[in-house]
Amino acid sequence: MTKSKASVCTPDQQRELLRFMLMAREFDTAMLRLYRQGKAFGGVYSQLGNEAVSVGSAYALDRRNDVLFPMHRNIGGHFVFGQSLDQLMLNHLARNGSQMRGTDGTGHYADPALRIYGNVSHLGAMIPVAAGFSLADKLRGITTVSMTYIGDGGAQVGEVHEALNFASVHKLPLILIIENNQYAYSTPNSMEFACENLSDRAIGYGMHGVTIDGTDVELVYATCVEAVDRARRGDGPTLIETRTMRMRGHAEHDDFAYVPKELLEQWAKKDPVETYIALLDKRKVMSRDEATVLREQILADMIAAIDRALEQPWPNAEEGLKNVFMSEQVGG
Amino acid sequence: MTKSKASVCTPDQQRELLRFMLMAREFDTAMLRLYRQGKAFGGVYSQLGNEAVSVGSAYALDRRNDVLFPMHRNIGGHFVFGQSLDQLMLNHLARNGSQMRGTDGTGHYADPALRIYGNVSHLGAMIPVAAGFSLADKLRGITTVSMTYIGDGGAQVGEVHEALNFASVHKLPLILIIENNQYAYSTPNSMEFACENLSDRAIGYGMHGVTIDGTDVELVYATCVEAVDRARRGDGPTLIETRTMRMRGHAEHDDFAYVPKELLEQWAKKDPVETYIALLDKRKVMSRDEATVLREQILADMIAAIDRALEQPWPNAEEGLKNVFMSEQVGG
Amino acid sequence: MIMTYLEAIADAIRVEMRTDKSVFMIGEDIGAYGGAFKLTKGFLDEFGPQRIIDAPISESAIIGAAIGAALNGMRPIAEMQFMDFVTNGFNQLVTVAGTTAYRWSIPVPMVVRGPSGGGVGANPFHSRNSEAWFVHATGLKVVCPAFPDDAKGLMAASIRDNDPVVFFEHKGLYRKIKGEVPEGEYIVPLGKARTVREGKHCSVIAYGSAVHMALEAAAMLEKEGIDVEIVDIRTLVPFDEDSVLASVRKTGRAVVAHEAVMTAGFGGEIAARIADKAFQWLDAPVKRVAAFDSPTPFAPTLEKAVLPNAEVLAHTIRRVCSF
Amino acid sequence: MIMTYLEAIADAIRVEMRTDKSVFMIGEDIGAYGGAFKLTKGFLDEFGPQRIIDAPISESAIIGAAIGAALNGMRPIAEMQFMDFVTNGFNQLVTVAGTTAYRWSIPVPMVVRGPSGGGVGANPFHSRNSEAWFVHATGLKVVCPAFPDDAKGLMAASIRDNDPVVFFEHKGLYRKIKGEVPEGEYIVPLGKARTVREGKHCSVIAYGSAVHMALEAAAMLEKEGIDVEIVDIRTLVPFDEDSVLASVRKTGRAVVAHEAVMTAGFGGEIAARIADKAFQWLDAPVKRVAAFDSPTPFAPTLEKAVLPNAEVLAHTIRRVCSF
Ligand SMILES: Cc1ncc(C[n+]2csc(CCOP(=O)(O)OP(=O)(O)O)c2C)c(N)n1
Ligand SMILES: Cc1ncc(C[n+]2csc(CCOP(=O)(O)OP(=O)(O)O)c2C)c(N)n1
Ligand SMILES: [Mg+2]
Ligand SMILES: [Mg+2]
Repeated sequence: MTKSKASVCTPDQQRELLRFMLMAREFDTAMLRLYRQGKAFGGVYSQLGNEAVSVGSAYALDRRNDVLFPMHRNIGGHFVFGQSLDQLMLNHLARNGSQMRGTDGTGHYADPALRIYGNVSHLGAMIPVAAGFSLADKLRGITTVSMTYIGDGGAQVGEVHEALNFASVHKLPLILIIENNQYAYSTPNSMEFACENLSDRAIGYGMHGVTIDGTDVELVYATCVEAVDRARRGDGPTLIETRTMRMRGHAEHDDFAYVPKELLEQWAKKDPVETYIALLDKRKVMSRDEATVLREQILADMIAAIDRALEQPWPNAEEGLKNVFMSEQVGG
Repeated sequence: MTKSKASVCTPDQQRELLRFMLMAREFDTAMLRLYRQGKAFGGVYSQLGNEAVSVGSAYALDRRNDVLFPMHRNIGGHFVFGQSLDQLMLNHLARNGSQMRGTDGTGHYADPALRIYGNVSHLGAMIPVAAGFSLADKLRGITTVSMTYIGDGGAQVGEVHEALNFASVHKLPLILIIENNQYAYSTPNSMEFACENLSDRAIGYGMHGVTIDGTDVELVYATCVEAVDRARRGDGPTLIETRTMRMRGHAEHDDFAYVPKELLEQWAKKDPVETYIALLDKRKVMSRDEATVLREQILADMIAAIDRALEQPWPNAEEGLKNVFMSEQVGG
Repeated sequence: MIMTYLEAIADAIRVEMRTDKSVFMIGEDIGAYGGAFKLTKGFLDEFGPQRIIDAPISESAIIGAAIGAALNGMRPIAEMQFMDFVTNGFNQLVTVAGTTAYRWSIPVPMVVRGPSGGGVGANPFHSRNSEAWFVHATGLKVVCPAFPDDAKGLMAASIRDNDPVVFFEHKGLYRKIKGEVPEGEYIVPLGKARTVREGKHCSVIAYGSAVHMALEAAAMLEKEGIDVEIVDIRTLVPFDEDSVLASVRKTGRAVVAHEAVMTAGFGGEIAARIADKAFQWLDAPVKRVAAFDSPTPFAPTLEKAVLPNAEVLAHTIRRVCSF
Repeated sequence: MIMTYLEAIADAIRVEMRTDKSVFMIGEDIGAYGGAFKLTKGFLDEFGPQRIIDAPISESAIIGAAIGAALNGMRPIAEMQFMDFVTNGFNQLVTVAGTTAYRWSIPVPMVVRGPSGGGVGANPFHSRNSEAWFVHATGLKVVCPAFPDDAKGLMAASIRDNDPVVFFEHKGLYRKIKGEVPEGEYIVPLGKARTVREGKHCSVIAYGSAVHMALEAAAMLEKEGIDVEIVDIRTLVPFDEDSVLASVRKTGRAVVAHEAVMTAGFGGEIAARIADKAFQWLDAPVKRVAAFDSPTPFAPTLEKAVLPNAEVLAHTIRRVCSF
C-alpha cells in the first residue's frame, strides 16, 4: 500500500471530491434516518467508510464517454455521474416515477443517458456484462472504459474469474475495483480467501493489479487515472484492490456484533471523509466551517428529496404486468 | 521450467513408470486402430504427448488412501490406479458389463474400490467435487489427497476459480494439474488466457504453484511428490502447470490443420515415451529391446481386451429406464 | 411443541446432526452469524466449525464440495443464502449431482436448501420460485413444505435420503406459520401428499405457500357453500400422483395452485396428468392459479399484482364449480 | 435453394451479418475452426476476427459479454458449443438477460444458440433438451425449429428481435434434414405455429425433432386410416396458443410430443392449456409422448429406450383415437 503525498488534484477538483464524498456520506445519514423511522424499503446498505473508493474511482472516468457499473456500496459514483437526488430516492424507495417503475429498487436502476448501469443482487454477475459493454465499442473502434466493483466476498464468484480472463485476453478497457472492506456479510477475509492481496489475482490474468488504501480519495483517484490511461492506450484491464472497513452492518438490520470493536476504532481514525476535510482545511482549500455548511446543505437536500419521494404513491399495479419483453414496449 | 537431473526413482520405479507410459501410449494406438475400423463409440481423445503427466502424477499418490479424479487425457492414471483393461474397454465402448451399464462411456466411470472417480463432460465441474471428497475425510480427521486435472482451456471455467479458492481457504489436500497442451480444441493459448504461466494463478489463491515440463515423467513425479507431501502436512492445495503438446487433434475426427507443423515437429523431439525409453536404456535400467518387447505385449493385451469388449452385446434397453435415483437401486 | 416453520427446519437438522455424525452443513454466514435468517443460530456452538462450515461466496464450490463429500460417505446440507443464488451453482446440481446415481450407482446423499419465494418485498433476485427447473433436470428430488411439522419431517427424510434433494423453504412462511411439531426424531417420507382439508366440490392441488392461499380461499368459499378439498403434494419429486388423482376422481374438479410463474411451472405437469388420467371424472376443466410470467417485482403494489392470491384462487374455484 | 438445417441457420446468420453491422458472433472455436459442427465455416474469412470472436471456455463470460454488448446497441449471437454447456452460463441468462427489459426497459437483443438434443450417441452431457428451463425463467424467448426454412427464418427473426432469444438447434437434424430455403433475407416471425400436416382425427402438437417423429407416425397411421394433424409450434415463447387450440377444437383430440424428458417439460404446459381451454371440444384425454425422466444415456440400446420415437407416438395416437 502506498500513500499519496502532494495532491494530484486542483483545488477545484479537491472541493468537488469532498462534495461528492459528503453527498455519499449524507446519503447514508438520510437513509439511516429513514430506516429508523421505519419508512425505508428494502435493505439499507451503508457505504460508511467507502466514500473515497466510490467517489475517487468514478471521478477518474470521463463521464460523457465512459460507463459506470456501480455495486451496492457505490452511491458516491452515482453522484459523480450526475444522477439527481430525486431519481435516486424514487428508485431506492420504488415509488411512482422511478426509472424502474417499481419493478426493482435500491441502486439497481440503469440510466443510459448518464451512462450508469446498476447491479443485480447476484454478486459478480455484472462484471462480464461490463466487459461486453466495452467490447461492443471496441468493435466500433471506440474505447469506452467500463468501471465496476466487487467486494472481498463477491470476488470469489466464478463469473469474476471468467470476466477478468476474458477482458484480459481481449485487452478490454475494464477496471475492476475489489472493495475489500474486511467482511462479506459476517464473514471475515480470513474465511473468504487465502491470498495476501486480492490484487495478486491480476498476475494470473496477465493484467495490471494493485492494492491501495481505500480511505484516501486522491490515491484512489490517481490510481484509477492510471488505470484509465492504461485502458485508453489499449493495454487492457486493471484490477485494483481498495482496503477499507465496512463501518456498519451488512445492512441496517445487522448489528455486526461479529466485528471486533477495536477494529472499528482503528479504522475510524482513517475515516475518509473526516480526514479529507482536515486535509483540505490544512491545505486551505476549504475550511472546516465551509465543509460543515456544505454538509448540512447536502443533508437538507437529501431529506427534502426523500420527502418528495415519499409523497409519491407506489407505482400502479399494472406496471408489474407488462414489459417483460421489449417487444411489448413502445418502440420495442 | 526446471529439468530433473539425477533420478529420484529406483530402477523398479523407473521400469514401472515406463510400463504405465507404454500402456497409456498403446491404449491410444489401440483406440486409434478401432476408430479407423469404424468400431469406436463416442469421441476418441488421444493423450499422445501427455503420458508423462498422467502417469507421473498418479504415481505420486498412495493409491490405497488417495483418490484420483482423471480427465479426458489421463488414461495413464487409470492404469496406475490398477484399473483392468477389460473394465476400461467395456466402459469406453459402453458394452454390457461396463460399470456404467451403458448410461455413459469413455473414461467417465467411477470405481470407488480403486478410488477412481471419472469426469463429466462439463470442464472444471469435478474440481469442487474433488475438493469436497477431501473435505469429507478432513472432517473425519483423515488426510486424503485428491488429484485432479484441467486443460489450458478448461482452466478458464468459473468453477475452477471457486474450487481453488475454497480448497485453499480450507487447506484441503487437493492437487490440480493444469495440463497445458497448447490448445483447447482449436484455440491456442494466446486466445485462452493472457498470463505467462497458468500456475501464476496460484498466488491469487495463496497456494503453491509451479510450471514444469510435462514431458519429463520423473520431474512430474517429483513435483507431485512434493505437492502430496505439502498436502499431507496440512499445507493445502498445489497448482501444477505441465507444459506439453497435444500431438493429435482434439478428438480423432479433428485433422488439427490449425496447428503449425513446426510446432508438432519441435515437440516430437520431446516425446515423453521415446525420451524415457532412451534414458532408461542409457541408465541401463531397461534396454531398448526390452522396452520394445514390453510395448508389443502391452498392445497385444489392449487389442485382446478390445476384442473381448466388442464381443459383448450392448447393454439391455431396460438399463436406461431405471436407477435415476438411488432409492430405486438395491440397497439404495 | 409449537414451532415456527423456520424453527421446525432447524430442529430437524439439529436432531439429525446429533444422531448422525456424517451430517454437516456448509453455506455462507451460517456459523457465528447463524445464517441470514438465523436458522442456524446456536449451531456453531453446538457442533463446531468442522460441521458448520462457513464458506466463501461460491455457490458452485459449495454445492460441488457437498457432492464430493456425499460421494465420500457424508450427508452434507448446503445452504443457499437465498435460493435465487442456486443459479450460480446450477451446473453442479443438474450436471453432476443429478446424473451420478444413474451413471455410477453411487449415492449422493445431500440436501441443497434455502429460502425461496416472494411476497415479502424482497426484489426480483431474492424472490424466485425455481423448483420446476430441478424437477425437469432429472435425478434430483424436490421438496416444498408448507407446514412446520412437514418441514421438519421432510427435512429429516431429505437428509436421510440417498439422493440429492433440493429443499425449498418459503421465506414468507418462516416466521408467519406456526404449528405443533413432534419432538425428537420425526420423519415424513418423501413422495406422499397430504390432504390438508377434506371437501367434496373441488380439489385444489398445491404446495408451499400456495397451500396457505388455498386454505384462505377455502375458508372464504365455505361461507358460499363451496366445499374445497386441498391436497398438499409436499414433494414434487417423487410426485404422489395417486393421491392427487384420487382426490380429483372424488370431487370431479381441480384447480392447481403454486406461487411460481405459471408457464412451464410444475402446475402444468400436475394439470396435464390430471387432465389425462382423470379425464373421465372431470366435470370441469383443470385450471391453474400461479404467478404472472415476470420476475417478482419490488414495489408492494406490483408484487401483489404479479403473485397469485386467495381471492384469485377463490374466484377460479367458483368458476370451476359453476362450470 | 436446397439446404440442410445447419446450412440454413448459417445462411440466416450470414445474411443478417451482411446487412447489419451490429450483428457479431462469439463462441468457442467458431473462428478458424468454423465451430464444432462447422456451422461458421468460412465466417472468419468473410467477417474477420472482430465479428467472429473466438472466446475462452467461459460460458458465463460469453453470455455476459453478449448481454453487455447488446445493452450497448449490438446484436450478438453467442454460440454454446453444445447447448448442454449453457448450465455454466445459466445465471447470466436467467438472472441478467431475462430481467433487463422488465427492470430497465432497455433492449437486450441477443441470441444464445447451439446444438441440443439426443439420438446421436453423444452422452448425457451432450444431449440435453433444456428449453423448458428457459421458458420458465421469464423474459427469454425460446425457439426450437424443425425445418431448414424455419430454422433460417426464425434465426433471422431472433437476431432482429429486441429481446434475448435462446435458440435450440437439434444436432440430429443438422445434416439429416434438407429442404427448400428462400435465399437472401427471410423472416419467420416468432410466435406463430405452423400446421405441418392437415388432418382430421387427432392433433399432434410438437416442436423440434419431435415434429419429424410426428410426421413419421402420421405416415404410419395414414395406412390405418388415421388422419393426423401436426402443429409445429416452432417457438415456445411466444407461444401460439390460438393455433394450437384451433387445431384441437377441430380434431377433438391431442397428443403433445417433445424429445425433452416428460416431467415438467413444456409438453405439460401445452397439455394443461389444451385441457383447460379446449375442454369442451376434447373427445379423449390429452396424452404426452416425451423422453423418460433420466439423463440421456450413451449406449444406443439405452438411448433408444429413453427417447421417444414414432412407434410410441403412433401407438399413443391410436389409443387417443380409439378412446
Ligand atoms: C452469488 C451471490 N451469493 C450470495 C449473495 C448474498 N449476499 C449478498 S451481499 C453478500 C456479502 C457480500 O460481501 P462483499 O462481496 O464483501 O461486499 P460488501 O457487502 O462487503 O461490500 C452476500 C453473501 C449474493 N448476493 N450473490
Ligand atoms: C464447460 C464446457 N464448455 C465447453 C466444452 C466443450 N469442450 C470439450 S473439450 C474442449 C476443449 C478443452 O481444451 P483443454 O481444456 O485445453 O483440454 P484438452 O482437450 O486440450 O486436453 C471444449 C471446448 C466443455 N466440455 N465444457
Ligand atoms: Mg466486503
Ligand atoms: Mg488443452
